[in-house]
Amino acid sequence: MAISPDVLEKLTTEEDLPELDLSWLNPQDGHKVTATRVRPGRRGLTLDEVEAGREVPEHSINYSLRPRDARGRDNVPRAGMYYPSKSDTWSENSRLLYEEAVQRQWSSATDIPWNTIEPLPDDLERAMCQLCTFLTEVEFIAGDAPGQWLPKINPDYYETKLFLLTQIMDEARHLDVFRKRALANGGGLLSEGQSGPALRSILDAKDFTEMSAIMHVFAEGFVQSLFRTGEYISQNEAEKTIYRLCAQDESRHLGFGVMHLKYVVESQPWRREELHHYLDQVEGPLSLDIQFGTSAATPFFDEAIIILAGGGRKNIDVGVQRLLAVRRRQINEYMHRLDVAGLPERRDRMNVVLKAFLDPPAN
Amino acid sequence: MAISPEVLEQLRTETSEVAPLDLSWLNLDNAWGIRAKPGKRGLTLDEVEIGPYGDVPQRSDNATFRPRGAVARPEALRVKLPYQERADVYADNLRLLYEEAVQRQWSSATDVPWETIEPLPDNMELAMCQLCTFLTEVEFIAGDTPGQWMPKINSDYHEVKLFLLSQIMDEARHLDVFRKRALANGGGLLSATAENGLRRIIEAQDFTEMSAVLHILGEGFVQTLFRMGEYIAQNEAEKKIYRLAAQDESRHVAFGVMHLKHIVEEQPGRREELHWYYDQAESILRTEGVTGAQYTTQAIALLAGRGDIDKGVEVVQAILRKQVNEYMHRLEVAGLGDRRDRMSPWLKPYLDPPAN
Amino acid sequence: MTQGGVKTRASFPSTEWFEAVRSLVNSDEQYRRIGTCDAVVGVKVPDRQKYYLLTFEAFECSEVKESTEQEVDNADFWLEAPFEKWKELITNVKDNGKADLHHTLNTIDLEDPQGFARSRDGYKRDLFYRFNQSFQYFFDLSSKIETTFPN
Amino acid sequence: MAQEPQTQGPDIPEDLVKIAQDNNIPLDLVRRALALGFPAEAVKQQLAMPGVTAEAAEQFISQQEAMRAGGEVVIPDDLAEAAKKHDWPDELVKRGLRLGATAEMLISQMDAGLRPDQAERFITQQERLRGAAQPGAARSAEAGEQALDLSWMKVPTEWGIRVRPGKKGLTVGALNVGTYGDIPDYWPYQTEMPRGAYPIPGVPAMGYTIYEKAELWSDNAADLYEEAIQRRWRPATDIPWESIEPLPDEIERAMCQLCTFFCEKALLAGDTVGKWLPEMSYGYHEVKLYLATAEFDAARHFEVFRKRALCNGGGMGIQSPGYFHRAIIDARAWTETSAVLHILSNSFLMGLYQLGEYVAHSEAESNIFRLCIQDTARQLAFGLGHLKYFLIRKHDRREEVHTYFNKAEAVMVYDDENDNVLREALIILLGGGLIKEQILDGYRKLEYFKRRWVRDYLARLESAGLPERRERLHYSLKKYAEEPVAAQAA
Repeated sequence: MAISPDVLEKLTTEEDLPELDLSWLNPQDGHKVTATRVRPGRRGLTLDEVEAGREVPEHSINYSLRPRDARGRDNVPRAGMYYPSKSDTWSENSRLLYEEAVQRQWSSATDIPWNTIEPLPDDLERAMCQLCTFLTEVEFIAGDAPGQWLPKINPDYYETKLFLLTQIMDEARHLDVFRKRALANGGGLLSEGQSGPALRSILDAKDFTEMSAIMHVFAEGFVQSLFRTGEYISQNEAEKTIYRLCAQDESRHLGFGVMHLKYVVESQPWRREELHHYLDQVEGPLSLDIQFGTSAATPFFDEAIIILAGGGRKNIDVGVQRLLAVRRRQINEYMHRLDVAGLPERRDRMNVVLKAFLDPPAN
Repeated sequence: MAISPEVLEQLRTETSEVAPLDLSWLNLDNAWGIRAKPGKRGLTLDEVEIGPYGDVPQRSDNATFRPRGAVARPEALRVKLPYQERADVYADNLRLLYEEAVQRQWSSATDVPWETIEPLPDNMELAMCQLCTFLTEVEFIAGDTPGQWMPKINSDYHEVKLFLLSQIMDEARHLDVFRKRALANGGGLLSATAENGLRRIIEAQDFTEMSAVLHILGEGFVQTLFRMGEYIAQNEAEKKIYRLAAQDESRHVAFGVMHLKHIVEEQPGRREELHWYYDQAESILRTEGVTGAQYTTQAIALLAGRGDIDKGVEVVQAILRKQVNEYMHRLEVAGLGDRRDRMSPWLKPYLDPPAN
Repeated sequence: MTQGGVKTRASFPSTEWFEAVRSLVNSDEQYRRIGTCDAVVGVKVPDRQKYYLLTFEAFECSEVKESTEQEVDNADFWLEAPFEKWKELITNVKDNGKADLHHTLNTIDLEDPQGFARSRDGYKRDLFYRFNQSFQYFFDLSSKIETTFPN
Repeated sequence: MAQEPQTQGPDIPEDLVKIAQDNNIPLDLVRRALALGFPAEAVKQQLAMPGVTAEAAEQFISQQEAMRAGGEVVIPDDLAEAAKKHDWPDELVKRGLRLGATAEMLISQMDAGLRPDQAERFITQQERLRGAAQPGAARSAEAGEQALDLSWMKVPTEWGIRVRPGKKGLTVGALNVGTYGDIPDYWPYQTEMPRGAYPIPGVPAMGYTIYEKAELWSDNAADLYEEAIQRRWRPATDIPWESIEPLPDEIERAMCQLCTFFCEKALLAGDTVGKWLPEMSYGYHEVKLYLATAEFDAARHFEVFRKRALCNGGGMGIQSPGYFHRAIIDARAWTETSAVLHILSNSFLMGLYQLGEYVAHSEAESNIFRLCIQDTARQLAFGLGHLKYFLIRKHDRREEVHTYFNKAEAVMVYDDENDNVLREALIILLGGGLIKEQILDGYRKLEYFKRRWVRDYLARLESAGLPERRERLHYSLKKYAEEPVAAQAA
């Protein structure tokens, strides 16, 4: 089968044929199409495989959408302003995390065994709904924030863009799965959370590394610990699956944040104090702890966890102990991640209210 | 005068019971002892920006509010993603223009002899009101646009910020004076404009693009129009309005020209890119007319012909000729003389042959 | 010949033929994995005056039936080609196990100036693109059927 | 499996038994700890700490028991000394101990610089949580409950709605039941509050700018979201990469040029939608959910075309002129962005993907383009859905929509005229080589396909309620709007 010659000939004649330039077939750099072809590996054809042996520049004065390695043109209008240094936005694991994210997508509609959800006692159902309302809000911010930064990431460091795009997708799925859980069992959304100021500090970030440290390392770290706790206190297989899958996604975001921080600490060591300053802010004046003398999240949130973890409103004591255990885990894991990122001195500089939960360093 | 080490030591130890003082910042010895002296124009920026303070770095990754010459604090938060090259935003006449702007401010409330406005024939009043409506819109954009760019200008190039801030003030005064004129004589605001040309200015994604389109093309044309406005004014008040506004506008044009020159000289690779900005902006003028809208063109014709529309159209043509030639002249000064050949076919007919 | 209750020998065009493909699709795990597909797709073989409606819903093809041209015109979109072209498509699928590079639905669509997929509604016609892999898979599965073509 | 005789108290989990035995802690002590209400997790963690002895544990638990029984709290000497040094009042130290803190922990916090005022805030919070504000008061479960606020349990939102999974699982669209299905024309909340939750005062605004439904809504958003998730694909493993064979130089380069173009388009879409997401308020989460999947599409498209360009010896080509990019970046309203990006730009991208599928040299290429066709079709569907919704509700803004298309079409044409590289690459791909006949053939096919793009673009706009666009089409595109037959007649 083919397009009929009649049809084609009706459209044009030989005289219409434009002059072809074709200079682009022989790039001036002398680069020839070689027979070196990239073959898929065990994980398929991954970015690591196609980028092997290719340089990522340390600096890039690029104001257009030119992808890395493409030849530039001199008449291109500027399209935006991007971070000029690799260190500003790079993370060594972004290709890996991106591929992982593409492989490990899931559907809240069909991958959750919704039928395993049975009616719960009112107090447990309400607590789960309140927790879901809170988490929906958290995911709102986590989805909006990366979007803000995309137009500032240099196309020469496209890996970071790709990673952030997967994060937006992940967060959409999280907010939708928590909304679904809230509505699936006779509950529904409950009270708006009280974490507005804390969430806003993520949107307020004025620098990519600041945003990443606050969102990926601090906030999502806490949320990831929380998801793992959620799995532990789940009442049925559906909830267990939700929390397990969410925690898995969240781990990627965390992984990016930690490795980005590490890259900055290693390649721009003079920024160490600045980085501490960002953490000082979120741990300190911006956290609700200091502002209102309440806990790191919010009373509503705490109470919901207490009831869920205790197994009902009659077991407040157990619930409180478990909440404290969660908090303790959150803080210790946070510190551990900063150790990995190369900021071990944070242990001494940590906000005292968080520090109270910190275990002594492992020797 | 530096503080003696003994005094510092004493302060540190003696006051420690009250609250330990650090005071290390008292010993910053980066540029101690530099004394700026006022000159003929007072203590101007040119007089102050001396010694190390006057060195405007070619590159700066200062993403904080640290002013040029201040000592960096390692823990300072980054607050923006600014231009890192001087050429991207700078011009050599910035300090001068800023000082001039500060000196030559005026008040639309008291510096315009409003009492000289007498009732006009209806068609003349309507025409003036239409022109004023258009100019009010123009000044909206001219005021908003520089504001957009403030956070992207590196703190190390504060002269640019100062200049843009003065421009925002200028445009506020302009929009207010034209609104005042529209309402002062029984007329009022008339028809709004299509605004495509105006939007082209606020759409710029690069500072030089913005400046090339706003300062040189847009304000250049408006400056010519103001000068013609002075000519067609019906009374002393209008004459003064246009005179003062034209004077302000000249500063903005002057910055634009010198910035473009700076770019052409320091980033010669961007010449083609610059032409595209003009290609696009000129093509919008084709559809909207130099005065932004047919209504406004007709209004100018009415005013210029003192009611005789045929005579007025001739004046409008003369304005156009002046606008296009002055525009070309400015581009020549900036080093973009080849624009003469590439100019949009719609503007080109107005172009006089090059002076030899 | 039958296999699991599915007739694996059928003539084209006929309800039996589409019914056979439908059964294959609905018991195919790979088809589910392509994702949900919701569309009412018409089939026109104008020179044989044959018209069919295929209903795709969620993860399955829920119904196939013979229909009138008028009804097919109201489907989301329909696939239209003369009998010989259909024959070429189905034979190619049979010979290769699936459509070769020159007989994919998209390619056939492009080669016909009027399009293979047609609709009175530009929005609904895009369903042909939105679920392209599912439709391609549907026709590719016909390779498992012994298709006969009446003269 | 405990070897000691059972004493009164809760059962000890097996793993805890093991940890206790490993650390030589009598099981009875563990039981007493559990009886005090410490969760097994917490006890486990304590036992696993270095240097824990049976004596220390005994001392700690006895003290806790004494406290629970209303006994006086005794401050150990070393703690008293540290408290004195750091100016912590005795009462505060006792409150800390009552909460279960060990002396070592308190001393280390004092040494770490925790000021008494900070400690007090922290301790007050813990006390509130425990409902143990009254020292030594015997607490019932009710008292503990009273210590909680629990006002969130009583908010008047919907209760009793159970959404059940259907054929497509539990979908976002299915959630819009009861009052949850009321999607207001104007969303009054500037916070993160999800639609259907109960607002509380004091939450700061989040800086959204789009609060009107007509400015962003599309009726198909929720369905497109689920569809996108179900029809997701994985470039690394879903493409038969090994089917790609070496190609003639000019073909490979032309394909790489096309890939470079697609990479830029993907970057553009990702950046642009990313920029708009934080502008959209959360009353309309369906739209934001769908757009998140479009963002993910952008990532995959960039990825898959970069991989195609780099995997067969070719590499990246030349960047595009970028003029048309700007028409999308410069858009200052979401409806303008969506119209230009989703409908105009994507109609032409769709045409190119179809063309790519048509000229595919391998199963891999054929699959890549087909999958991209699907993703792009969803974006088109969203764009059309939004435009339709907008036009029905904003009669007075119809002209404005035309203005956006006027401008964008003009810039697109200009960009196209300036991008001889892309044009030549397409001609080579369509013609199959550089011989004159091939070039002519390629050129003719390109002209042929342009007609189809324009036809589909206009059909789409017509379905969105803008049929008159046919008359107002940019003059350079108009010649393609005629059917080939009509063209022949002309």
